[in-house]
Amino acid sequence: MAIETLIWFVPAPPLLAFFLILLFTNRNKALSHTIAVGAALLSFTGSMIVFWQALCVEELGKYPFESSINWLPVAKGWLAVGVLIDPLSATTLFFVGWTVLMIFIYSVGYNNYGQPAGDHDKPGLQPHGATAADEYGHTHHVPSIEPMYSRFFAFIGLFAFGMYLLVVSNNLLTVFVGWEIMGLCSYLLIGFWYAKPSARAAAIKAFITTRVGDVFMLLGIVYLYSATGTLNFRTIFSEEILRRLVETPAGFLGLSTAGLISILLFIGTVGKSAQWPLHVWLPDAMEGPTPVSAMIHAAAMVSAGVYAALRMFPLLNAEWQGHGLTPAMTVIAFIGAFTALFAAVIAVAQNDIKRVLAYSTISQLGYMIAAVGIGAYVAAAFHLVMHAFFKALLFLGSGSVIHGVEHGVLHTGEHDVDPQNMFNMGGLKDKMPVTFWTFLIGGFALSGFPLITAGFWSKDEILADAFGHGHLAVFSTLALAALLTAFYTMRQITLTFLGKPRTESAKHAQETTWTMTLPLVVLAVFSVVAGWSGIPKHFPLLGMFSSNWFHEFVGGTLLERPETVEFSFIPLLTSLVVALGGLFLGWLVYRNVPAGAEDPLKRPLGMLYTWMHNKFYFDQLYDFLFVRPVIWFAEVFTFLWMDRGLIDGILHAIAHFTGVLGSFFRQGIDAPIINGFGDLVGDSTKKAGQSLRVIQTGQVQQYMIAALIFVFGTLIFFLYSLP
Amino acid sequence: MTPDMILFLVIALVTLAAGFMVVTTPNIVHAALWLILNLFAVAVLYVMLNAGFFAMVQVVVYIGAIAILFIFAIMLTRHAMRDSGPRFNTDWPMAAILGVALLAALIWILSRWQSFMTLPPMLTSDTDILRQLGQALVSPNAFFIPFEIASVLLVAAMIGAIYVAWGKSGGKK
Amino acid sequence: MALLSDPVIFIANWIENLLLGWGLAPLLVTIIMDLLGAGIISVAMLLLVVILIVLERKLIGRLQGRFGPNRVGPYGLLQTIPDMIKIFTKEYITPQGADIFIYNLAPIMATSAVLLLWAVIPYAPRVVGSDINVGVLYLVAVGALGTLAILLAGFSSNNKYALLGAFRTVAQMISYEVPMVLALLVPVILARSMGVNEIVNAQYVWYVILAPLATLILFITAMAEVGRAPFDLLEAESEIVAGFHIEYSGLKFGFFYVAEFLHAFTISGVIVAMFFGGWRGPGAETYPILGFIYFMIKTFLIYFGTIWVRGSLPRVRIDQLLGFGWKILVPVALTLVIFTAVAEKMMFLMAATVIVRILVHLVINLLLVLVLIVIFRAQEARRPLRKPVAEPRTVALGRHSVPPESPSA
Amino acid sequence: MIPLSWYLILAAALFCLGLFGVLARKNAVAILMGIELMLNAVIINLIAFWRYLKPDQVNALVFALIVFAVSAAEVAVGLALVISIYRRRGTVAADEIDLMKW
Repeated sequence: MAIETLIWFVPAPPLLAFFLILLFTNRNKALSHTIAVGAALLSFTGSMIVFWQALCVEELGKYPFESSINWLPVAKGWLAVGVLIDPLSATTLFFVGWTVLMIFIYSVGYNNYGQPAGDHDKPGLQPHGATAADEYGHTHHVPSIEPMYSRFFAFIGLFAFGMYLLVVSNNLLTVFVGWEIMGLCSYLLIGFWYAKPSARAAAIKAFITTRVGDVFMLLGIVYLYSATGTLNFRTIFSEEILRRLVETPAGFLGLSTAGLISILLFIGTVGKSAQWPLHVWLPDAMEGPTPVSAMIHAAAMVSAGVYAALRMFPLLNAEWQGHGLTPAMTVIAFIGAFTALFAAVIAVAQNDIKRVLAYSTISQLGYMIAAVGIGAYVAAAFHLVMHAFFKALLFLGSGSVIHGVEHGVLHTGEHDVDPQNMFNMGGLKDKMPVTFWTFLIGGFALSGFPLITAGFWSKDEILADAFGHGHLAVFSTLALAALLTAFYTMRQITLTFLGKPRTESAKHAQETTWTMTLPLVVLAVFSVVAGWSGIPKHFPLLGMFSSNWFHEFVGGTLLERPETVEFSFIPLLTSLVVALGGLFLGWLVYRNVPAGAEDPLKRPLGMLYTWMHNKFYFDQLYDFLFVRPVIWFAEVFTFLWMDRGLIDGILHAIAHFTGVLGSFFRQGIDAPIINGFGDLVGDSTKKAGQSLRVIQTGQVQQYMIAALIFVFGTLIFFLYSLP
Repeated sequence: MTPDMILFLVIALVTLAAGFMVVTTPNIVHAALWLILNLFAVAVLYVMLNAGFFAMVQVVVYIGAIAILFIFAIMLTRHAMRDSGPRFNTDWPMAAILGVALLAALIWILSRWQSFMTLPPMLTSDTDILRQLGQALVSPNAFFIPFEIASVLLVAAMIGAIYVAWGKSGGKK
Repeated sequence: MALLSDPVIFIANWIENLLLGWGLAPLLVTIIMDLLGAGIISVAMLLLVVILIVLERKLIGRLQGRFGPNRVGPYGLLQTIPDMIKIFTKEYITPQGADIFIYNLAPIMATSAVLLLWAVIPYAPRVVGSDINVGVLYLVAVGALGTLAILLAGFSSNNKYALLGAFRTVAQMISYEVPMVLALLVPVILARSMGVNEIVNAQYVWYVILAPLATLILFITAMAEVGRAPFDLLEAESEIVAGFHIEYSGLKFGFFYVAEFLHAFTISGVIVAMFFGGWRGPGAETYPILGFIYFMIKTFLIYFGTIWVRGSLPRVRIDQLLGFGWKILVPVALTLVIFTAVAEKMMFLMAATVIVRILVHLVINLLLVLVLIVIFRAQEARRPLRKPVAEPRTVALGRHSVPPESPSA
Repeated sequence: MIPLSWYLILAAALFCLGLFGVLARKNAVAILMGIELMLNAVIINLIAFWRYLKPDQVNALVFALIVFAVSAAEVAVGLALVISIYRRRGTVAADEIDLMKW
């Protein structure tokens, strides 16, 4: 099969699985997850083959795999959609394939496959566990299977389809389609337990917030299409189109068309990747099941945002001459850097294990956006991949932890314990070794533990780029963020795994099934070794072994290959210091937190801690700024005044007038004239019939007589007319 | 006034008298008998027209089949026949007037026809008209099709008659 | 000599010349001659019935193992005379509500219908009532008259048994008229003419040899037409008291009586004329008186056959009768007519000799008979045997018969 | 020698008688008889024309034969109808069979 055809088929299986499960196999849980995982496996195989083929091609950036078909007839010619595999999408396909497959497998265990059905589980609520009797007659509280098991797999199947579609597509339109599909799926999956009000709220919040970004992105796409007449990446990124875009001013804030389009598209990315100021939906998205969190934060959506930004990189830095940022890039870099720091600060003060990871995700994405902003294309892509691996690992690990603690909760029966609160954990190192070690690797990677973890290399490259191109503000912000990152990572690890168990549940937590630990191990391996593909050439000692393959490969995507920055010790030392220092501090502060104690940082930070803990009241701010006005607008202005008052008034007036008119027609015209005429015809016909019907006696002989008389008449007439 | 004229007048008288009785006699069985007599007279007329074959056919078909059918029908509907109602319906004068008028009209029209009083040509004895008739009935370039259609009509009539008369209480014959 | 050799023609010519000599118009003479011949024939036939009645009663008696009439005259030969006197002197009973006119018309019609048959049957060379070219059709037509007479009799005598008998008769006659006409068609085809005289003249070889099956069919159907045993359902005493003439008495009954006997004889005559060569016989052309004698002999032989059948066979049921007529006779006769016509036409085209013609027709007939027998066998095999209601028991104690067991013993 | 007119007038009279019967008789069977009379008149006409005008052609005779067949069929069907009407309605009076009236 030609590789292009294969690319076409990569996104197909999850979609097929979605429909199959939803339409046919909804009753059968085993069949459902078999179909889903099988589909994921198919896509995974396809993407691996594609990736391998891509590796085998020299100069893939110049000669990518591309094939397209005419889809929509537009004013002149056709709107073509198609698939494109260049180094960037190949790499993305690689980690998407892995993470998606891992998450699918993980989901089987996470949703308690093979456990009995819950005692009082209802669709739309988390499984509350079931009582099972062992052979000795002792009844245990064991986890119960998810009531909507099949539906879950259907949803993540659709989700995977969206992601694959977005990755392989060669034009903005299909990218946007996949983008929206993922938006829908995130809504469905965050609100998966729809009986929980918080889940419903979170789902709506995520949906609306991302819509804000998507609308702007759609604007950008439309603008781009009207400006260039095409949506195909390679056509857009051709020299003359870019030059034309750069030279034509948009007539808005003195921006050029390229700049305006870039900012519009970037707003879409902000929404998707939960950058400030649209970051608020991501922490609440933790209401969904953990694989969903991993899906959203590691594999799919947020990466999709960054991926889109990277995709449009040639457009973003179209008018960039190497130093001195364009307005668009300034905005991007600023938002990225600020988000990185801001989210890190909030993350320090969170107690929910998944929320911490959520905020860390936001800040890491901030890193990437900032890198894009300063033009560090390869660094951004590198960090994207690495982050995908270790953040997926962390989320799955946290899910495993929560699962273990939930098991403990079920065992001990103390239902007031929140199994996601880190202060209810501790000492899980011995209970759940696999989870611990993998989580440790993930955490170190996140905090950029030197030399061995993947996060170190990617983050170091970003810092080096920032420093090398002299964006010191960005550099310092990112460095501070890195410090905080290391700090809260260590805080999390310490609170969760080290020390003594603070609750009975933590005591009785236990390791989870292989379907959940296997993905952890695999991802852990990746989050260590993947980083070695991007070691800079002139790194001391290690540089000589490295070919910096990643840089060569992904850099080939761009038309002019970005040169690697010359090496300097300052960013290296900085990253070393912040990473190790942050880790040490975190361990120092949280190494022995007694049970029921509050956060040690609370007192020293005081007011600031409260703000941090409450995420700087952004939700309340948005609630005051947007939600309430919108609600007021909807309920009072639109509903009461516009709808009830104005429109209904007009309508009622029209209706009344129509009624009057109709009655006039009825009384004045219809009844007397038309009906009168009709009745006249009818009555006269009836009268005529009554007067004539005496002829029809029903006696055949009289008929014959009549006929004969007539015949005689004619006969006589003709005879007299004869000559 | 040759004897055959006398004979013709006698036969014609019988024919018309029998026909008149057929349409006027109150007893329907007598009407059937008068009909038979009328048919006989007509057969004799055929003989006088040198159409002996048709005389025979007349006797076989009409007296042997049709008259018997009539009598059968009369007997099957006998006590409807027995109730001695008026023999005519209410507007029989109109019918009578019509009949007379039609007769007058026919005679008047015929009288305007030039070959009204033609005399019969001599029959050449060697021509066997019966043989010609038989061959004409079965020769494809003569009356083959009408003959076959007539036979089909007879079969259809038979089946239809049996079907129609086949009430809940058995067939007719 | 001529008188001896051909008396009828001789006398006819004599009387005709005599009348012409009186100066009568030729047409009038013809009319007188015809009337004379008709009267003579009728009287002769009615007298012939006397002989027939005696003959039949004696023969039936013999066939049934008894003497029959044996008191009046030598061998009881004059038995009919007192019968006639008795019948003449009986009272005419007219049932109440009878339709007088028809009631009186019916017997006359019945007899005259039989007598009319003789108008076209040649007794001897050149001796025939009227040599019309559609004689066969005439026979059928007049047969219809007989049917009509019986129907009228049954209807007019205001008696349900009479009506039933009439209905039966008409049904039977109409059913058997069809195969009879078909059987009569065979000699018509063979002789290429419908005139009885031509048919007789054409029989150098008796058609019974060419068409034995047709002869058989005509024989059976003729007996049915006449209504003699085994087809005498119209007077099945056990079912309908005496049939259509139950209300008739005296000479009116005598008319029917005569009509029946004469009809049987007449039909025999027709069969003879159609299939047994009529008056044909050695020397008949030269001495027509011989032809007359031959004709009578043949006719009496056939009549004897009918009597024989009547004496031997039991009466059939009405459904058996109609079923036999419609399901067997009609198809067979139809097939026979078709085969005969085709074969005749073919042999006419290839100008076959007489021998070949005879052989072919024989083969055809035999084949049909064979098929018929096969069909009969098949039906017999299919029909379940009716189990006897009771064991036949000897009522009178014979020498070899066991005494009937008494219920007590 | 009888002129053609006699036959024609006879046929016309017979036809008119039949017509009167058809129009005036109460009994349906009698109506059929009237129709028979009319058909007979027609046949007389046909044969008379054959005899007087075209004695060497058989067309008129063929027509007469077909009229025979038609009349036989007509009587069979007509009487069957009369009988079934009698079965259903117990009458054969033509003026009582008026279900088709208003």
